[in-house]
Amino acid sequence: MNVGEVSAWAAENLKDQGVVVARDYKFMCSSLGQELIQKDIKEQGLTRVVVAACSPHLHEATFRNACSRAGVNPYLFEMTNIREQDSWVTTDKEEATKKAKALVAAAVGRVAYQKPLESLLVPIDPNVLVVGGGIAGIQASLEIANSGQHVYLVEREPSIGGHMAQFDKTFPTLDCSACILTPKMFDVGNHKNITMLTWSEVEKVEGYIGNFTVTIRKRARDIDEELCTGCGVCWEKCPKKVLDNVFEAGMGNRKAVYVPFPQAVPKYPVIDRENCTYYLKGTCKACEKFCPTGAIKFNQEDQILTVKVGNIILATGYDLFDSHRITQYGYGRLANVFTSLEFERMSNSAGPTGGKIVQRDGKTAPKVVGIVHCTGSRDKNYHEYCSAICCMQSLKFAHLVKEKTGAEVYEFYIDMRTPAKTYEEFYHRLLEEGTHFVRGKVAEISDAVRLPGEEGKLIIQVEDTLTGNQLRVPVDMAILSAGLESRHDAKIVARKFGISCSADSWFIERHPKLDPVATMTDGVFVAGACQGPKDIPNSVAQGAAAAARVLSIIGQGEIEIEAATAIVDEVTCVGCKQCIASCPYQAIQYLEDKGKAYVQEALCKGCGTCVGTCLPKSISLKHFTDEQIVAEMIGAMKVMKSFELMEVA
Amino acid sequence: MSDRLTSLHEAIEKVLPDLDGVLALKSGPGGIVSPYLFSKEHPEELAKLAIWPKEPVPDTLKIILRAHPDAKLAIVCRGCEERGIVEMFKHAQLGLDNLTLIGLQCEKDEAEFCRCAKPFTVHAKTIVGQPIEGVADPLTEQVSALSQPEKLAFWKQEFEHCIKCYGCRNICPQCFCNICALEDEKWVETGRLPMAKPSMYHLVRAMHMTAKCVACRECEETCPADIPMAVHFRLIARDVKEMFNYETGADMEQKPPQLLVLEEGEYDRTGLPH
Amino acid sequence: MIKYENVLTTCPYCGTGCALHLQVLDNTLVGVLPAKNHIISNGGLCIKGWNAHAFVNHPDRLNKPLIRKNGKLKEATWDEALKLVADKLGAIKTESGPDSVAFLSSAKCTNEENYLMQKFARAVIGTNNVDHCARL
Amino acid sequence: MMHEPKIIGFLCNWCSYRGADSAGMARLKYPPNIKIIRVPCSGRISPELVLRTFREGADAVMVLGCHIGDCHYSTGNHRTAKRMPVLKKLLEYTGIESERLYINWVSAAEGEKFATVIKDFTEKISALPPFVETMK
Repeated sequence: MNVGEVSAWAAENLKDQGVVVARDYKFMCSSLGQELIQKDIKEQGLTRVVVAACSPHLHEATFRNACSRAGVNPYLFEMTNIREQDSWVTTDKEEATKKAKALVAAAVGRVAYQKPLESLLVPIDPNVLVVGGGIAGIQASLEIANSGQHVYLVEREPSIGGHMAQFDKTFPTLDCSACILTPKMFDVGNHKNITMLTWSEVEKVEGYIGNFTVTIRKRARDIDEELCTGCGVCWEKCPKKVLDNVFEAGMGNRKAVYVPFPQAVPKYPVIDRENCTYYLKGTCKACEKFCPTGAIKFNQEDQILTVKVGNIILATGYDLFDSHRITQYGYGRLANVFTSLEFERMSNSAGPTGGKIVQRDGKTAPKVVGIVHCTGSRDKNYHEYCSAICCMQSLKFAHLVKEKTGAEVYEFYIDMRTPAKTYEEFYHRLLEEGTHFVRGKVAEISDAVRLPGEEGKLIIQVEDTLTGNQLRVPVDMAILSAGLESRHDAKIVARKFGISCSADSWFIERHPKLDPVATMTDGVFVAGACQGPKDIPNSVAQGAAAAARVLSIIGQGEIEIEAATAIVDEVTCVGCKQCIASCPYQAIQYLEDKGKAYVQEALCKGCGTCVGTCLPKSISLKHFTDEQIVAEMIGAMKVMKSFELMEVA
Repeated sequence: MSDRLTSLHEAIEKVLPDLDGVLALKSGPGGIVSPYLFSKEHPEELAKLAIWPKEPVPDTLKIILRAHPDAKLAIVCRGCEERGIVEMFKHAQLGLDNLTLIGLQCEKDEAEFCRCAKPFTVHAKTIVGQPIEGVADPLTEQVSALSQPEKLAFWKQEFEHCIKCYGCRNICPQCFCNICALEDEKWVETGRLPMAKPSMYHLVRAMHMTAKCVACRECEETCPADIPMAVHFRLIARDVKEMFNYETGADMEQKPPQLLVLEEGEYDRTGLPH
Repeated sequence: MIKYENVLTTCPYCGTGCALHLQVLDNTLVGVLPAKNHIISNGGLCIKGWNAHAFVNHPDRLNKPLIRKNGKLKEATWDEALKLVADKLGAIKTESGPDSVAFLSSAKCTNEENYLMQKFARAVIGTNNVDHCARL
Repeated sequence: MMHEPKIIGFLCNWCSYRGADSAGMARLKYPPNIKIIRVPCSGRISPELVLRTFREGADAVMVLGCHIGDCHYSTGNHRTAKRMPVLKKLLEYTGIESERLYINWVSAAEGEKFATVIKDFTEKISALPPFVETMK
């Protein structure tokens, strides 16, 4: 494109639009370029500035600041994109020049209607809400609490700990998961700056960065936390055994009054009303009778708490892919097909088998074990994404099986992904340990015998893609390395906190590379697997990162919020309430006394959906008013039409 | 006096003593009918009660209620007028607590005049006349069956006759804004006749009628150029029903769909790309 | 007592003679409704008829004659105003002859008013220069 | 009859505008007919804005936003998805080629999709007569 021509054209043809000076300078964003603008503002008394250059996403802030330094309100600056959206995408140089003229005319048309705006400053409440007490939430809470700020940690389950508390060993170091986790859990439970709210859920979030009001439902435990010492007599005496589908992944039992696992924090049990004999039949109360401190309180009521916080960290974790969905893998139908979580519990010495790896009958040790990677991941029928942890987890399983049973182990993988420090070394260790690696996606697991030697076995049907051979591998036990998926209620949670979900319902970060723990909603951060599949080290890193982001905001004391908000013209507003219903942020109120709508500036994010809705156009969006957009459009149209006329002539 | 008029007379007489007024139609000089607020002070005026031609009574109701928000009134309304009142309620333009609806059911010739699909009330507790089934709208079918160029030719010709009297806007029970986009130079070329080519007057108005038009056809009736603009509104209403399951005047709680988030399955019905 | 009624009248703007209702709420004019079963306008109005109520109570409406004195308009009595018009018309007629004056009447006026206008032009001033807005 | 169509694109700031930037960064080529106007959210685009753009002589209008579920403002684009199909229908009922109004979702990462969409759309609109001509 001929930028010089565009500049000269603008000086000549846009004079009547108010253009006083037009310059062509190659490095406008450099400090010299900025000084050039500032000099022109001062010498020529400019009140508006347009820069035609790269994308405003790159340098709008640069030029806004430059204008501001020269005394021109930053909102009186307009940037038009003649690089990414013109010269780089247009083949014909002359056409690109013409397009640039139209874009410059549009920006000049628009800038005349722009109005100075001032950003609003709001104070930051230093308290922080952390949602989810898994390892990411624990890390975030501790970082913040250690800095001296107060944290409300809300956890849905009776204890914090999350998935990590269920695991046996952690890859690749084979540390005992509980051994490294429980000290941190203990710290959280005893921290003077942490209010731990387990068996609780966030009901409602109102407000905006610095000033959230959060309503939390603390479900009735039926336990008086003041009196309970966590001695365990109640669950010893409780006569009702319940299959534990949550912590033990259906591999073991708990009682109707229970703590999910021995190291649970807090130590108080909960009474599971759905299974408690007293709640079902009206009699029993064994726990109450034997409790030495009289801490059992039947028919307790849920408590509704309201807390004020300035920032929120969501660390709500993941759900395990439901392996039942892949019917050809036979989970639930074939006894000796296990999920990864079942295996974790089985391998855990505190688990239902006391750490013995045995078949479903509870006693037979397997001689051959097959581990199926990518169950529900990297599969267009289920989840297209890679669950990130399965390869390493499967390698860990292979090692544990080998170590504990001496069985032959087959790993069926699509690709081996070990991209982190010492992960690849772990893979090599497994290769050396004699694990068989078969590259291929398992087609089917069945008990249908076709060949001799398959009797009583599970047969894993797979194409070895390295040799091109179809294999039938008879095994005693198959472990499905199930993928991670977003929480079943992730969308509801996202809506509650005003953030977005991807198509797979993972929470969306503000920027995938440069802002991985912030969200598009100011003051709401994400950490751990709720943002996408990740392993423990990454979850911990994100927990700490989110805490750092929050602390940096708290440190600022107050924060600037978007100036381009919506505003209602009270004279013309007819009070029809349509904008109120259309606002994604509940930022618009109805003033009963006046019968008019009113925008709460601090809540408004400036999307303008209300403006698109308002029929009399009584509501407008600052910096994106109808006048501004129409002027921009007319600016571009006029130039396009004039070129058309020239061509006809 | 027809049966319906007699019954209506009785129905009004029954409620009149307890109210600040009953809004109905009154026959004036030369038999010309207009809305009138009958009062308990002058029950004899009911002798001049009329039912046809129908008038935009919801609009009149709004005028009265804006000045007297706490008035206890009854209104004689046909199906379309009831829908108009419900939509005004949903747009916070009037309250229903102090309002009694007397539902006047249309007869076949009236329904045919209006090409009305729903010539009956659904919310009114007091009913006058027998509800009848809706009738076909041959004009809407006829226009929608035209080919694309035929449609354009049809509407260009119709719009060419427009004298921009704004009567369609003025008489519409759903046009209650304090200012109007149609009077804004940004959206419509104001103060110029004949209409610009292209002019967006009728299209802007049609968009504003989305999920709002109650199919009373008052606009068509008052149009000095006889532009059948309700055809547009009705075709769109059909789409809004199909895409978002929304019908004006039906459910008091249901909000207009274009304000709300997509419900399960709605996106697939919009015809937008995946 | 709330009083709402419609007063049937004829549109004052042109010679077509559209009927319209003036909407009167508590003795105040609040709007216009077209008259549906009227033989002339058949429920329609033009933009002027639709706004026929707007000038009645408009604060800018002139209620009294104004006479410009020293470049400023000042309120005057009808006698003063009429005398001024009569004097000026007389002077113009004397100075430049009767055909130097033209009379423009309006379709908005009644037949009687229009009759008076042409009679005044012909009999008093002595000119046939009479026209009206409907020819514009 | 082929001509150079005038196209205005309203693009949301967070996804589609960045998608257009991505196309540029990848140096993907597409016709210069489209002039992009940046808005915060596709939900900001009122039907009036689209209609005004047509009145101004545009041959086509594009409204591009974030994919449903990915809206920067959570659900702003839901309103786009409900408003714009109705406007398309209205164009169709009026006999205006409804393809002149184009709605699609382009994410910040979909530079390639953006370039393809613009290429195909410009070609399609070139085959239609100029909008203003059809309205005469």
